[in-house]
Parts: sequence; C-alpha cells; structure tokens
Amino acid sequence: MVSQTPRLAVAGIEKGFPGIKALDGVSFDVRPGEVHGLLGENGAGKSTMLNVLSGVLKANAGEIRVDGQRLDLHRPGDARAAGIAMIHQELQHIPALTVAQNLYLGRPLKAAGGLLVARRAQEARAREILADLDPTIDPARPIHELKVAQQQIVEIARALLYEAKIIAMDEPTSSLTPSEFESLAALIERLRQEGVSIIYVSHKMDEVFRVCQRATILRDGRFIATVDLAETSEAEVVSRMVGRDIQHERHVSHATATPALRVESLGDGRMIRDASFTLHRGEVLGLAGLVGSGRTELLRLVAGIDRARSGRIQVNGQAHTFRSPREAIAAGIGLVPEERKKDGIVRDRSVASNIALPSMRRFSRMGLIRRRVLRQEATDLMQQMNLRPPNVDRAIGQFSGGNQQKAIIGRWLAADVDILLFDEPTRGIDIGAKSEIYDLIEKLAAQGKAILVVSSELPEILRLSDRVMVMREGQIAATLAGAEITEANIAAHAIPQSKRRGRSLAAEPA
Amino acid sequence: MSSKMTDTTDATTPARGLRSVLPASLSLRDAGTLLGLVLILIVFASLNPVFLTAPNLLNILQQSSINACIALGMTFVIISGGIDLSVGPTAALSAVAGAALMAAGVPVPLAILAALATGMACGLFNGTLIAFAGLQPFIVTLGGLSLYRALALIFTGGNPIFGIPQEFRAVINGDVLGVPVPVVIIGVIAALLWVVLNRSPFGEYILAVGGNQEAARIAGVPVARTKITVYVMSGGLASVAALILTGRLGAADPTMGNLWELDAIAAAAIGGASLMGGKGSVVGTLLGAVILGSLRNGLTLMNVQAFYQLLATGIIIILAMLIDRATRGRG
Amino acid sequence: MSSKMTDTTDATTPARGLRSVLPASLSLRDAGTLLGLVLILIVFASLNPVFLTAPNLLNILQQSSINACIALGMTFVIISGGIDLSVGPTAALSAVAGAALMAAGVPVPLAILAALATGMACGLFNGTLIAFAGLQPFIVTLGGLSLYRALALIFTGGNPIFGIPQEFRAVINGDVLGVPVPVVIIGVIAALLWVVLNRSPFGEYILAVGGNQEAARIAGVPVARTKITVYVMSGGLASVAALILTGRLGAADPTMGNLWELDAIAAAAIGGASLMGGKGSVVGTLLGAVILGSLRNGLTLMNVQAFYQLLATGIIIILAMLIDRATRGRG
Amino acid sequence: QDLAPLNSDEEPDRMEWSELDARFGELPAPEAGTAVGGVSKTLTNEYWRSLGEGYENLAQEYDVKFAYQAAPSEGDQLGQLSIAENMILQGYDALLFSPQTDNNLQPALETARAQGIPVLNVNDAVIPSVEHYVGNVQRDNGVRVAQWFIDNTEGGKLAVIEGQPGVFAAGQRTDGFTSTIEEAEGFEVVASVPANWSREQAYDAASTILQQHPDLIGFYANNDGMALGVVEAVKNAGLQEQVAVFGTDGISDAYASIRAGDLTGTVDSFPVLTGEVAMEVALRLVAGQDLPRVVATPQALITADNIEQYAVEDTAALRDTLLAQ
Ligand SMILES: Nc1ncnc2c1ncn2[C@@H]1O[C@H](COP(=O)(O)OP(=O)(O)OP(=O)(O)O)[C@@H](O)[C@H]1O
Ligand SMILES: Nc1ncnc2c1ncn2[C@@H]1O[C@H](COP(=O)(O)OP(=O)(O)OP(=O)(O)O)[C@@H](O)[C@H]1O
Ligand SMILES: [Mg+2]
Ligand SMILES: [Mg+2]
Repeated sequence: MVSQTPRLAVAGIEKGFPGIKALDGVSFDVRPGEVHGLLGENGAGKSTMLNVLSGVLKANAGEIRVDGQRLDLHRPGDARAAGIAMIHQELQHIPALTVAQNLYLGRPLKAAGGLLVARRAQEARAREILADLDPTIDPARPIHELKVAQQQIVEIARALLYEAKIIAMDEPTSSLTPSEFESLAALIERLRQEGVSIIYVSHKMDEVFRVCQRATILRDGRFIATVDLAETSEAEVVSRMVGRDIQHERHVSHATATPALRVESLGDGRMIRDASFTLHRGEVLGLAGLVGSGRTELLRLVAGIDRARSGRIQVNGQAHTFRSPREAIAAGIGLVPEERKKDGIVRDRSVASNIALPSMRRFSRMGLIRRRVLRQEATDLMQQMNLRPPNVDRAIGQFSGGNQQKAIIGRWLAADVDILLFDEPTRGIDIGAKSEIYDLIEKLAAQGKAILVVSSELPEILRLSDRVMVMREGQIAATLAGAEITEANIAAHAIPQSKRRGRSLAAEPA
Repeated sequence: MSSKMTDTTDATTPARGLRSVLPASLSLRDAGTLLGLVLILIVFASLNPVFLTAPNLLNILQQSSINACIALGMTFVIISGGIDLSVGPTAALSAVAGAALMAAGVPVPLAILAALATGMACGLFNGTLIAFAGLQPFIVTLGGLSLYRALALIFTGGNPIFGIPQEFRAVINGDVLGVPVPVVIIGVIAALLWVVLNRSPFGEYILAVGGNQEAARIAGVPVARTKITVYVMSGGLASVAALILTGRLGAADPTMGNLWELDAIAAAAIGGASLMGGKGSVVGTLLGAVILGSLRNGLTLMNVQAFYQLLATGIIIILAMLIDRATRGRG
Repeated sequence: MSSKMTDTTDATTPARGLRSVLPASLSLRDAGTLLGLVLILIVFASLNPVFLTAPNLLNILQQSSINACIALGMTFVIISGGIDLSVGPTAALSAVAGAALMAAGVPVPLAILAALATGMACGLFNGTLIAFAGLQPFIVTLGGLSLYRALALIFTGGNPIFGIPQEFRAVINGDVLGVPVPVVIIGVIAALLWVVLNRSPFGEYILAVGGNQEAARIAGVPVARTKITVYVMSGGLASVAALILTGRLGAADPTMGNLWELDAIAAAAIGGASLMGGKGSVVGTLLGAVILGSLRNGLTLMNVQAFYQLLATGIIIILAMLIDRATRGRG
Repeated sequence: QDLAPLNSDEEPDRMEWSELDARFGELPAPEAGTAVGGVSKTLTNEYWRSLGEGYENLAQEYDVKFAYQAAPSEGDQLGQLSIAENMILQGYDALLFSPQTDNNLQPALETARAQGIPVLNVNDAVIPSVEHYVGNVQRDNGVRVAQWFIDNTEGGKLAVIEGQPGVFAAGQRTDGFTSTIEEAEGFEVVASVPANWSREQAYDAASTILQQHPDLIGFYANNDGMALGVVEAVKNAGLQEQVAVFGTDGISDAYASIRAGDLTGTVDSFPVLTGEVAMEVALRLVAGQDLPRVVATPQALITADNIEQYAVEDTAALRDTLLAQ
C-alpha cells in the first residue's frame, strides 16, 4: 500500500485570478480505487482545483501526475485522453440537443464512414448507461425538457461514458434527492471496486463520510490537511475547514398569529392546482416534496414571476394580482431563486449593483444613485454575511456560488421585504455559510419577517421550520406542525398515491 | 419512481402527438413558417391571377434562389452564435475573380473553383479573426463588408466584367425537367446542408457552440474550428450565389450584393433562426427566402409604387415575425 | 487572516495603481480606445500638416457629431442587449416632419418638439414590439428600416423640404466660444447620458437587462419599460441628429440617414460595446465616433481615392478591434 | 445676394456649352499653381469616373492641380459632405460638386462661398442656391426615350425600371418618360417599379413584369446597369424581338450591348465631355469671367442607327459631331 504509485498526484498547484489567489500550492494524491473527498468552504478553491485537473483552467505552477506520468494539459481533450473525466458544478449542456447528443458531445459515435452521427447507436448506448442511474430519462429527448435533477444525472452519465480512470465530481448531488443520492452512492461504490478513482466535492458531510475514504481539506486556496475519514470525526473535519467550531443550534420559533401572506386556491393551469396556505409574520414555513413536485412553480407564482391562472394572494390583508415580480416586490415579497446563475445574478455587475437592483429608489436621491451610501450599506450587509473576498465592487460572477448566494439574500435584506421565499437556499453552500444562513433566516423571523423555505434536504427543513407543508404532484398534500414534523411523516406525504399503491402491490409478493 | 415515469410521459404527450402528424423533417417551428408562406400566397393569389401560375411560381423560386443560398450560409453562422455582414462583398469579390478568369479564357471549371476559393478565403479571414482573435462577429464582418467591396472595386476599377462564356451561361440559364438550374442547385445544397446540420457531428458542434460555447469547449468540441468552418461555408455559399448571378446576368459587377446581408438575415430570422445563436433550421430559412421572394414578386406584379413597396416590405417583415411568434408560443 | 488580506491587496495593486492615475470616469477600456485615437491622430499628423490644425480638429468633431449622436443612442440599445437598425429612416422621418412644420410657419420650438416626438414614436413602436411581443430587435428594426423610410418618402413625395427658417439654421451653424453648436449639443447630451448610465437607477437597469434579463426581471427590474425606453431614446437621439443636420443642410431630405446604423454600430463597438449586451460606455462610443471621423478626414486630406478609403475603413475597423482586444486582455 | 432656387431645366440665365468660346473667348491660361477639387457622387458607377476623366483631361492640358474624390458609396450623404468640407480646408481655387442629394452639400457650399471659392454644381442633383451649374437636363433623358417609342412604334404596353426611391435623378427620369408617353395616343405604362440601381433586382423585376405582360413592347431603365439586367431577362424570356430596352448614361457596356444588338438604346449625356466643359467653366470662373448661371451640356439618344457617330474615343471629334447638329 505504501509503495503503491498514486493514481493521481497533485503537487504545488497555484492558480490566480485577477485580484485573488484561488489555489496556493495545493498538493494531494488519490489512490487507485479510492473515493477522495475535496472539502472546503465556498471559495476555498475546490472547483478551481478540479478545473485545473480537467484542463479547463491552466495552472500557474505545479504539476499533475497520473500513474506517475507527468500530465501536460493544453485543452479539455488532453485530460480526457489521460483518463480524467469531470462532472461540473454548473450544468454544462447544450439545450437544443438531445440527451444522447449531449452525452456524446465532442466525440460522437460515427456512422457512414465518420460523416454522420450514429444517432441510434448513441441512443442505445446512452440508454444502457442511464439504466443504472435513472431509467426514466429518454435519451432521444431534448435535454432542456428534463428536470434539473435529471440533467444532473446526464452529467454524471457523461463521465461514465469515457471509462475514465479518474472521475472528478463537483457537487454532483446538489440537486438530487436522497433516494437519487443512494443510487449514486451505489454507482460510486461499483466504480470504486472496478478500480476507478473518484474525487468527490460536496458540502454535505454525511455524504462525504458515506462515500469517501480520505479527504483533502482546502482553506482559502491553501492545502490544510489530508485526513483518513475513518479516523476523523465530522466535527473535526468541519472545524479544520472553517477554522473554527460550528455549533448546531436547535430550532427556535418566532411565529406570531398575524397572517402576512394568505394564498387561496392558487393554480397555474398546468402543474399547480388549488394551493392554499397562510404564512404568518415571524414564521418559517418549510415546503418539502419530491423533486418535480412543483415547489419551485408555486414559489414563482407567489413571487409574480409566472402568472397565476386562478386563486388569490393576500399580503398583509390586501388582495393582489401580480403581473410581474416587480409588483410582488412592491407588495413586500422577495424570492431567492433556485438557479442562481440563470435567475439570480447579473454576472458582470458588481455585488453592490446586484444587491441594489430591487431597491433602486431607496438608494437614489433626485434620480441619481447615492453610490457611497450604497457601497457602505452593501459592505455592511456583506460583512455580516461574511462575503469572501469582502469586496462589493467585484463583479458577482467572480465569486464562488456560496458567496453569490449571500449577495442574493443580501439583496432582499436591502430591499427590506416582509416576506422572503427561499428556493433551496443552501444548495451548493458550505457548512459554515449554511449555519450562517440558518442563523440569518432565524434572525429575520425574529424581526417579524415571514419566511417560506423550499428544501430537498429534510434536516434543513427540520432545523428551520415552525410548520412544514408537503407538496405532491402540484398540490399541497399536508401541513404539519409541532410533533407531526418528522422525516418519516414528511416522506409519507411526499410520495404520490399511485406510487404508494404501486409499491405496495409490488412489495406484497416479496 | 414509476409515478415519475407516468408523469413525464403525460407531460410530453401533446407535443409528441402533434409532432407525429408532421413529416419528421418538418419541425413545429417550420410548420409555422410554412403557414405564413401559405397565407402570403393566398393573399397575392386572390389579388392577382398571374401570381399562382406555374411559370410565376418557378419565377419566384428562381428569384429567391440567390437569397436562399446566401441565407443558408447565414443560418449556419447565426446558429453558431455569429453573424456575417460581409456576404454581399464576398459574393462580389468572388464573382469578379471568377469572371475575370473566365473572360481571360481559363477553363470554366477552374474559374469556378477559383471563385469558390475566393469566397471561402474571405470566410476564412472572418472566421480566423472571430475564432482566434476573439473579435465580435458583427464588427469583423462589418470590416469585411468594406474590405472585400474595396478589393472588388480596386480589382476591376469599378467596371463590371463581361465576356462570360456562353457554355457557362447556358448551364445556369437552363433547366432540369422544367425546373430552373439555380433552383436545382440550391435544392441540392439545401438537402446537403440539412444532413450536415441534423445528422453530422459538425452540425452538433455548430448547435453546441451557438447554444453554450463554454459547455461545448469543456466537452471537447473544437470550438475555433467549428466557428471558422461556418464562416468559410458562408463565404463559399456567397460564391455559389455570385456564380449563379454572374451566369444569369452575363456579367460580374463589383457592386454586386449590396444589402444582401439584410435580406439573408431576414430570411433566416423569419425561418426561425435566433440571433442569440443555437437555433435555426435549413427548411425554415428556405421558406423565409421564398416568403421574401413572393412578397417582392407579388408587389411587382401588382405594380405597387416604389414607396409603397418599401412600406409593404417593412410591414410584412414585422407581420411575419408576429405570426411566427404567435404560432411558436404554443409549439 | 492577515496574510490573506495582504495577498488580496497585493494582487489588486497594479490594476488599482493604473486606475488611480486615470480620471475616475475613464475606465481602463476607454483608455484603450483613447490610445487608439491618439495613434491615429499621430499617424495622420505626421503625414499631413493640415490635419493637426485647430480648424481641422474642430472640423473633425463637427463631422463626427451626427454619428456620435446616433451612436450614443445605439450604445444604450446595445447595452440593453438589442440593436437599432432603423436609426437612419427614423432620422429622416422626424427631419421631414419637423421641416414641414417649420416650412409651414409653425414656431421653431414647436416644430422641434414635433420632430423629437416623431423620432421617439418610431422608437416606441420598435420598443413595444420588442418588449411586449418579444420579437428579435434585429428583425423589428430591420422592418422599421423599410417602414419609416417609406413613410418619409410618401409624406414628402420623395422631395426634400426646403424653407427651413433662417433663425433655426443660424443657431445650428453658430458656435459657442469657437466650438460649433452641434459639437456643444452632443457634448451636453453625452454628459447627461454618462450620468444616466453610470449614476442613475435606469442605467443600472439597462446594464442588468442586457447582462441577464431573467435575473433582472426577478430582481424587480421593469424589463419591458427599460427596453422600450432605450429604443425611445435611440429614436429621440436620431431626431436630434436629424434636426442638427436639417439645420446645417437647410433642408430635410426623406433619404437622410442612409447607412447611419452601420457607422453608429461601428462607433459603439470600437468604443467597447458588446453586441451580446450588458457592456458599453458613453466615453468609449464618443471616442469611437471621433476615430471614424478622423479616419475619414485624414484619408480625404491625403487625397486617398474612394476605393482605397473603403479599404482603409475596413482595415481600421478590424485593427481597432484587434488593438482593443489586445489592451483589454490585460485590463 | 439672394438667388432664386435653381431649377436647372428652366433657368433663364443659361447658355449652351457650345457657345462658350464664341461668347467669352478662348479659355485664358490659368495662373500657375491653380488647384481645383472635384467631389463626385460615387466611383462605383462608370458615369462618374468618366466625368472625372473629363475633368482630368482639361486639368492636364492647362497644367492645373486637380484632386477628385467621391463618397465611399452611393447614398452616403454625410460621407460626401465630410469629404467636401475636408477639401475646402485644403485651399482649392474652385470646387466641382456632384451632390448625392439637392441639399447634402449645402454647408460645404456655404463655407466655400464665405471663403470666396467658386463652386460649380455638376450634374445630377441640383443645389437650389448654387450660383453655377453645368450639366444636362435629367428629365430630358426620359423624354427622349419616350419620344423614340412615339416615333418608332404603334403604341403598346411599356414598363419603367426605376432607380433608388427618392433619388433625384431617378424621379426626374421616370417622370420625364411617363408624362411624355402618357400624352401620346395608344401607350400605357403598365409597371413602374424600383430596382435600386441594381442589375440583379432589375433582372428580377423585368422577369416578373414579363410574366404578367407578355405583350410588353418596351422597358425604360433609369440607368444602364439596370437596363443591361433587363436585357438579360428579356433574352431569357425569348422576347428580344418584341421588347425594346433603353437605358440612361451611355456607359461603355451599354455601347457594347447596343452594338451586339441586345440593348435598343441609351441616352448618353457624354460624361467625359461634360467633365471637360465643367472644368473649363470652373477655370473661367477662377479667371473672373461672369458666366450665365447654367451651362447646358449635350445629351443624345444612342441607338444602333447612330452609334458609330457617337462612339468616338476622342472628345474633340465628339465635340465636332455634336456641334454639327
Ligand atoms: N473566473 C474567475 N475569475 C475570478 N475569480 C474566480 C473565478 N473563478 C473562481 N474565482 C475565485 O476563486 C476562488 C475559488 O473559487 P472556486 O469556485 O474554486 O471555489 P469553490 O471551493 O468551488 O467554492 P464553492 O463551494 O462555492 O463552489 C473564489 O474566491 C472565486 O471568487
Ligand atoms: N428546464 C425545464 N424545462 C421544462 N420543464 C421544466 C424545467 N424545469 C422544471 N420543469 C418542470 O417543472 C416541474 C417541476 O420542476 P422542479 O424539478 O424544479 O420542481 P420542484 O418541486 O421545485 O423541485 P426542486 O425545487 O427540488 O427542483 C417538473 O415536473 C418539470 O416538468
Ligand atoms: Mg465550486
Ligand atoms: Mg425546484
């Protein structure tokens, strides 16, 4: 074991971006058949490390060896040729192409002497590979018709296609449900046994401890340690990641009896039917459900992004029909969207500008923006939220996902809305920032804000919620309060009726 | 799990149902364009008896063929996320190059090759600046618009080149089973391009580069090569159009191709190409070119006065896009 | 922690250092454009003694002012992610509307307002179709290009309108402390627009809409209103250009503004606007317009023949973008 | 001095080009170092290059420094204005303007006037306030072709292929043709459509018109380039025996086509000769002569019948031919 050449050896990697050193002498190695965690807070440099590995970014210094062989990376194809495949944090696909075409993009199976794409063959192979992951995905469908989770699965399948020796996974489960994680974990185990090495990036400690043998911890671009997970506790890992201890606080309720938002029989004519609920001031209402159950859609209706076809919305006792998000914002509703890059940020603008967008009136006087006031307030806000690097003049696109999320939340704090809708608020967010965001949500509730949180992570729902609504197939299936809020209870309501029947029938003979 | 399956199937059924009614090669979007064309045909046919006669319909196809040829190249460029404003001058330059050789007695096939090479060289120049220097396509080809026109004018001193061999002209002005040769040429090219776009790896690359360039790069798509190739194709197709026109007119004019880029972009856009890239269709572009051709033909037949022709053109372009939008909204 | 702080500061120092030397309003990108202009000025000055004289420099500014005016509007449209091909015909339509009123004896200020209203109405039409019907800007304004030209021609019967009051002409042809009035007007407008883009909420909205429309919408940006406003601005600025030109020419021609859109786009692009939206600068566009004006002026002074002027224009546009690219790469 | 807006066709203060020597004596030798600048509409059309050739001929003969510039493209009104203004800065003794429109060179004219530089408007669009104009009568182009049809045919259907909508020359030529022909018996203009000076669009328009009116007897095109496109369309339709095609300008390709029996005729306005006359007038103005406001230059309908008479390289011989009429 000791004398064994590592499958992958990374030594002294440095990578700088304008104004920041994202990687500063990172070294670690990965053994054959090992699942190796790469851990760190948002912005620690995990994605950058993987991008260097896969040839997407060029390192400023350092070397990479695969099976002892020095690797020269000039273009993405080079890493792949050396047996490295990567699953990117941001979904990387071409909307107009089918699932199979996306899988084989860049190296299609060819027919007619290489002139044409062998579509049938591609689709057949794709079906085989997808069978292990999610057999419901039709390889002939355009990828943009799939749900986000399914798109993520296609991304994973693409790495399998290359029969790589090393697969780097950058937060592969950020949009997967627990059950989908289970299939992934099984798959990883199988690959591992076949001798494939896997680098696994995740903010979810339980997953990391489930699938990884060892882990390398990065902080601010620097190598901190490589630890054997069997001999380390979660708390220890986290404290080395964050550089301090994280206390797990228990849920405290600030709920009042004053309704802030009352939704009655809301529907969009497609997916959402007859949704009714009341959200009180100071309350945190969890919204659980399976992926695809329509939680995002419901939030979009309430936030005025999509037009409701039926139903009523009352804010602080006043009826509204939102024709645009602007109207919803004016009524005091703000949404932290699920797809940050697409629906959240304006890449090239500064953090301050992104924060100020809904509150322009407040930040301007006589038609002009008070830049100094804006910068000061944005800086204060972001300091509280521990933005890294703490520079609100930088373009938001240059921040890590977690830090972008802080800015988007900051946007609504600056706008001082009464009702906050969070769609997967901690997706892709590190454990330190996560507890910061939880504290923040609690603090907002304490200030009397009404909060609706959609999350696919049950622990998160349990940690935050005063009450929990469960969505099923576009309808609110149950509202749980107090002692009813248990993982089992939520799961029971989340599973569609047809499926329960189907399962019980199938289960009985066995 | 099984319920999810049911769910998914349910959601896609209506679209699939409709799709299965149409021929496989005709997308829903193209059907919308076709509808627009049919509407225009009906309007003109009811206004003028000559319009819907076979000779006039062939006439329309013939008159649309030049624009269709340019627009097909433009479609590929647009799908890749670019634009080519230099098609007119590229056509002019390759026309005068080819014509000068023909007039000098060089064998016709050789002259044709030279003309094609000229057009492709212009495209190569555009494509290289765009792919390697990373310049904006709009500006590079705006520069090319001046550059190639200037070269054509300087080369000829501003005079058209006559003396196109009769054998060449006879071929271009001939017909195949009653269909004018230019229409046949464009038909064949369009069929080839359809295969390239929809069935070849290169077609996928174009869609990928236009749809999400970064993702394409990461997936190992040869982004630069793909971009350069679409501009070379556009240049080559401009040469084809130039040669057809030279054959028809019996002369190669260095001022050839004025404003062709706008007609071509209009045809591609009416046919469903999105200037944001990643979207576009060969069939749609052909239909778009025929819509514009029918429009011009119909207005001329009805002897609409010059100013009102301009008016009608503007209105129809906007109407076509509105109709398109309305039909697409559901598709 | 402290080491990290040092790190960050260290890395940002060079950029900060450079930036602190420049006036706050001049971005690094604009400095690149300025450098390009200076290079061109040096070349021409060394080739021709007249070039760098005060009257000729004023001449260049005066000649660039129309294009600068149009290009400023275009810059806002481009930043918002659109394009306006209809600026020339918009100018023509508002010129003939204003001139007809002036010639009919309507008080000059009223006629000016009417001209501005006409241009803004054209912009409103474009903007509405783009923002509400969701049509592609390129195509809508391509339609507008035909439509407004046709309206101007029909309105005037194709004839220019003379009889512009002397008082109006005198103002436009006058000067303020030796600086021609058109230059002063554009200067004032540019200063206002700089404030709008860089200091007003609307400026943030434009940048956000051009940068990521969906995110902007969700963040409460009035997307439709923002888009419509930029087209109305572009139309209004086209009217301003039209009025200046009408004053200078003493007549309003329905064919005014031919090809203005290309010059304006070129100026904006040289000045750093990205046709993908979300990027662009008022100062850059002004510099871009002056670069194009200097180029034309210098080539004429050196008596370069028309075809070669065209050649030089093409080459310079591409060179400017290459230089820009090279300087920006580091910025 | 307030001049009445010029109408070059009707201005009473006019003279024929042929009378210059007789009325004002031989052209006095210009002072050494005299420089004249010409600003033309475009060089992409042979007509304007020939005009420049005429300017150059005389400039060389009299050892005058001469620069000839043109807008980069037809319709680039502002570009032409800039060029004209830039030329004024260079200190020419006289300027020859062929403006894109009636007014786009107005500011340059005013600046030149303020500096005491004589400006000559040569052909095509007419600047209303110009003091000197040399050129032919645009309307007359169309009139002459119409007259040919009236004289040589029994009547029938005719079509006009127009230049760019809104351009002065296009409007005048079309109007001359149409109004003359409509006064005659038995003629009908069945189509009058624009082809924007483009050979290709003229071809398309002509083929479409022939679909609708296979019994057409003739086309009048606003310039020769379009006429040559029409000729091809007529040939393609196999109607060359029945359909007469006329152009305007008299470019060399039109002559060649007439000789080949394709084009029926063109109205030649003799650009080289016009250029020479214009330069002569300019030099006379520089010399201080007081000439009439308009100097008219010749024009002739060229057909196969008289082509050899006019197809001469040497403008002296052409002068003789024209003077003989
Ligand atoms: N293209 C870029 N330009 C400038 N800075 C960048 C760029 N990409 C990343 N960075 C910076 O590099 C640092 C490391 O980013 P990276 O994306 O690697 O973090 P991460 O560990 O993957 O974080 P997360 O857990 O949030 O995904 C961050 O500070 C980020 O702001
Ligand atoms: N990109 C897309 N294109 C088309 N339809 C989509 C897309 N994304 C989602 N949908 C549709 O919306 C429905 C719900 O999507 P989504 O998966 O976002 O649900 P959700 O309940 O919000 O789950 P989660 O928030 O956990 O992702 C899906 O059933 C799917 O049909
Ligand atoms: Mg990351
Ligand atoms: Mg969702």
